[in-house]
Amino acid sequence: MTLDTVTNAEKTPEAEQPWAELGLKPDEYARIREILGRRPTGAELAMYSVMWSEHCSYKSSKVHLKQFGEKAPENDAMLVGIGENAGVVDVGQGYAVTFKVESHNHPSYIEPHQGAATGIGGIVRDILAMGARPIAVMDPLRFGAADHPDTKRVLPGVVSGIGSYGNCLGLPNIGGEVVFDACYQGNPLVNALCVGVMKHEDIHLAKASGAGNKVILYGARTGGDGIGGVSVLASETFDDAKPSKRPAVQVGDPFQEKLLIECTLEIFKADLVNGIQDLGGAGLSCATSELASAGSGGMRVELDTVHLRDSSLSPEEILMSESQERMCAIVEPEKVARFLEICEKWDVIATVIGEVTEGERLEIFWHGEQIVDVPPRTVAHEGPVYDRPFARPSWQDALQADDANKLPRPVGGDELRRQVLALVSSPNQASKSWITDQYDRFVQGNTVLSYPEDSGMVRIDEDTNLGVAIATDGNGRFAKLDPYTGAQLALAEAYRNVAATGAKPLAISDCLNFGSPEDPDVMWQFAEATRGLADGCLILGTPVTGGNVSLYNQTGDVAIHPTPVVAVLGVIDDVNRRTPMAFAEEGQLLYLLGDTAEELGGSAWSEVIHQHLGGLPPKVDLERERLLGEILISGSRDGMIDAAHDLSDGGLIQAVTESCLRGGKGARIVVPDDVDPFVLLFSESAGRAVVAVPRSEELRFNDMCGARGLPAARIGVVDGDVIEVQDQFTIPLSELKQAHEATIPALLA
Amino acid sequence: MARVVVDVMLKPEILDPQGQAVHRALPRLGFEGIADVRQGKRFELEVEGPVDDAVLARVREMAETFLANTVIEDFIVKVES
Amino acid sequence: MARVVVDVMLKPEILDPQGQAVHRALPRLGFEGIADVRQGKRFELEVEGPVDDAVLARVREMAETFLANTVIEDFIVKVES
Amino acid sequence: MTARVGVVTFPGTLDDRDTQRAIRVAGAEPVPLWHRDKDLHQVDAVVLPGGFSYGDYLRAGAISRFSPVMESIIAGAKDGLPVLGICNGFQVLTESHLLPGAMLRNNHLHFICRDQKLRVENADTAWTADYAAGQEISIPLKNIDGRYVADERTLDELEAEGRVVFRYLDVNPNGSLRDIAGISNAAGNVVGLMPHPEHAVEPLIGTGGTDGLGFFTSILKKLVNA
Ligand SMILES: Nc1ncnc2c1ncn2[C@@H]1O[C@H](COP(=O)(O)OP(=O)(O)O)[C@@H](O)[C@H]1O
Ligand SMILES: [Mg+2]
Repeated sequence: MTLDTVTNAEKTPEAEQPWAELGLKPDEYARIREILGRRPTGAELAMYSVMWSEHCSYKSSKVHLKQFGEKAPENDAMLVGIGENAGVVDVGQGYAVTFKVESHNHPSYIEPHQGAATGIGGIVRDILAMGARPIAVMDPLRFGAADHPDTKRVLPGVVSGIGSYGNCLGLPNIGGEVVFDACYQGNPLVNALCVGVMKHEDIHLAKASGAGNKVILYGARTGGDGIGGVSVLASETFDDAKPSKRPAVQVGDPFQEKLLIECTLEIFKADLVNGIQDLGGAGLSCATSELASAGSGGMRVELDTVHLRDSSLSPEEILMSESQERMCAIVEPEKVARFLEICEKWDVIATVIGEVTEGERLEIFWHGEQIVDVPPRTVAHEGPVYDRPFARPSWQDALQADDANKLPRPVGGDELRRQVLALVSSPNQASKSWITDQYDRFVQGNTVLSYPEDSGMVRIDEDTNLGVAIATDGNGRFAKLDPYTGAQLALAEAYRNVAATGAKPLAISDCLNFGSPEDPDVMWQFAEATRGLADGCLILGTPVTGGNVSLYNQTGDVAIHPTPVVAVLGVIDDVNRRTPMAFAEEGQLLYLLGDTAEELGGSAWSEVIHQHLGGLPPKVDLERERLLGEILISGSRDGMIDAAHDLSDGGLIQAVTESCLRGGKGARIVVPDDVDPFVLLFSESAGRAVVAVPRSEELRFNDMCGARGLPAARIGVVDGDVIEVQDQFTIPLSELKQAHEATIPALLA
Repeated sequence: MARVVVDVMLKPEILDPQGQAVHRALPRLGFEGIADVRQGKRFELEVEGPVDDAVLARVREMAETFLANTVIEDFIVKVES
Repeated sequence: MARVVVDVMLKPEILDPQGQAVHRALPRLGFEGIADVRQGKRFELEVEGPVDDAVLARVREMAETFLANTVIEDFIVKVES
Repeated sequence: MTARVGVVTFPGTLDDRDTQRAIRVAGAEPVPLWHRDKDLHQVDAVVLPGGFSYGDYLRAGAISRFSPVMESIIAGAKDGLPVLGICNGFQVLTESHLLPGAMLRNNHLHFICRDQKLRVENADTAWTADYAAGQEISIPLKNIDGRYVADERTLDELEAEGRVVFRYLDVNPNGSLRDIAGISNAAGNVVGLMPHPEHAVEPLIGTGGTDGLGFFTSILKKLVNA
């Protein structure tokens, strides 16, 4: 095959091009021709097609994501906002924290281990590219039915992939989620979060400036695996493609990534880079066009200088390859030697592949011949934007009318007891230690809280004990019933989880997992969820720092539940005063904070006992969430509470069970007079937490709640080795432990 | 009892970090002249009864669906003599 | 370029949980009649130049000191035809 | 006078900074050692920390063993230099034949991270003098290749010579023969174990216990009193 140069493209305007196979629409192809004033070369076509894919261009979601900026709350803490590899937040004492959650859903279905592993690898490089040392990871996961045979293939593979990659990088895994639901059967969700820390002055951005500066590609060699993988995979619906027709997934090399991290941090320390970008989806196409687009001037790249693993790769393939563990840096000429020296120290291959130019074009050459000549912004930042049609689904009303509050309820203490055991042993509510025990949560020696605490917490300064806490949450069932409220509930829950550990919530990142944007029902869900999240963030004062959109999550015509996953980042001045979840001392008084209403729509109870999903999700009152958060944080700061646990899936009884098992102590619960025990135990009203108050602090604590207007009801005491709900039932802790812990190993081991 | 061997190797276009790590270590150990190393898995199956075409077909199926992930791996089935 | 293969297997007396896990899974997948499974490693070395006795001796040394840990593993070196 | 304790960093080492911190917390001076550098910089003792050196590709510890720094450490260990191998460091020590036996994939095939109870069987080594023989301690364990194996004769010899330094209690987390969690060489200066004492030196962090601190105070006392 002859090389398709720019000159050749000018001479052969009518040449057939595989734009449709590359996923471009007719009008998109026409637009490329218009931008260039000629047909694109093969290499240009490759670049535009991956960069204009849904995954890279956000073409269907952009119009809705705008709100995150438009409605952003005033917030002094935001140092870098949406649009960079990850947002950066000021956490005080000169420190900045960057964090982001991203999806690797489709590759993880095809090859669970490698798909999930490279998901961790990708998000870690995003964080690294900001100038930060990665300090922890988290993994919000969704799988099909727990007892479905394919879950036995997908889940252990995903977990071993996340574990082996994160463990080998030396990043503690400090939290995540595991949810089972048949809607994720053919389309599991593998989201991954990474958080990193740096000093303010260490922030780096992805832009190429300064004519004459060198473009250095470093890290792994470029190979033929996963060509167009992430971008194309993530932008398509699955059909029953034969394995052989599936695009290759990439294999990760965590060892290489560990070297890349240490090498890059040393390079930062020596102040050797002007701009830097990781290589993820769309590989070099993305890195070169984004760097050039965000900077001043143009860029010239000699593509044949790229180190290859397979010498037969064509220039188009090199541009599209998504080989992992690579970074691209812009370096002043006089610093290149030192840069290469540090790479050599870490056994990292580095090559000068081009330079920043005076012009305004991205020009790529192959053995001296020009194969790309484009305005970089048109590739990276000015791709197509769709305002796709959306409409409230015809079935939404019927779904909401199918009220869960009308489901038959348990009668008497015995039935209540049976349902409690059924709840705490159900796959979604059961202990996830079989999974989390496969993750290193101690490495780096800074982990203060991790599984199964409400949020993960790491110390970031050994001298002052400054720390950050993160929780991720999402509830697809709630979002299905009402995506606006569902998104706010996810936000509220993550916010509450962070506050429960004593940290002050500062900012969020999110991963929006939805079905096909070409379906107006799905688009409506997406529009509602983003609107809900943006409105919610405004009230809570927590800006969106960045995130990720994953569309086309469906099997055939059936979309997954809309699943917005929200990660809230909080800060704590002194990790010594973190609040754990364990009820560990006899005599501690249990207080329920917040109001409990009859709210069973989308609840764990409705799922476990009735296999039901209908009605309305719990109401959200974000002012109340904020107040609850303030009480939890003050309680921690002033030593008024020994333990706290937020209430979410499974309601009060689930929370009490978890805190009792964690502390190895029982509890006696007294149902207040005018309250229905069933509602008290199982309702999932938002804005609630249960706290353990030392007797000596009871008065002070009550006064504080009273003064601030937060309902606080004394519901019991930590005591003995059973959980007793007075006048209803008693369950020995040992029986609860067995019920809670045996389920997942029995399904998966 | 006969032995059937299934060799599973990553496809040539797929990155093989293990093989690479071994390869890079060789010169340091004083072994020159090796252009590439790939590392794969070897399964030795002890088969009850004679190994006829039907058995081999079944082992091939087993390799295809279970021992190898054909998205990233190739395999070969052979009878050990 | 010639290919030399080094097969490394755990010594028979050493427990091989990977092989066992495969073995245990087989009946569930509908494969009967396999008495035992052992899992090992296969290294494919691409050798520059001809493979003569000297080269084979060097590969054997490489296997002995590096590719296999002879405290727990046995190995075989062979030339791929 | 304080003691200088070297901490080796191989490519892929993870717990080097944690180990340095633990040495500092114990009151000694940590000295970073780089795998390519043969020079041990006059350290009085060496820790090979945990991690996945060279990705644990081939076998855990197999590639690191051939690094320049290991040549000096192997020579030093034979002359009595105290060496502690933690997790991946233990694997490097067995691959280097400074300690007998080998480490294999856990019998359940999974990575496991847990708070592990151990019994200190031998409190006479350079690294365990601050414990009492028979003392039970809890420190984190995290590995996938943690199953200790050796032939029967070697195992009998280790037992007879009191060179089984730590044994797993309650649960054997990986199928290690005779519940062995750590061993020493005949002279007692080289000790290796799978669990991570460096992750248990500060209250609140990790599992919140400080049972691991004794490793680092033991060596400090030994060196300062020497
Ligand atoms: N895949 C996972 N990886 C790490 N930690 C997890 C994972 N799944 C759940 N966890 C942890 O388990 C605990 C309970 O999870 P979950 O019930 O989802 O918490 P909550 O209801 O408070 O949001 C939390 O500490 C959470 O971070
Ligand atoms: Mg919680």
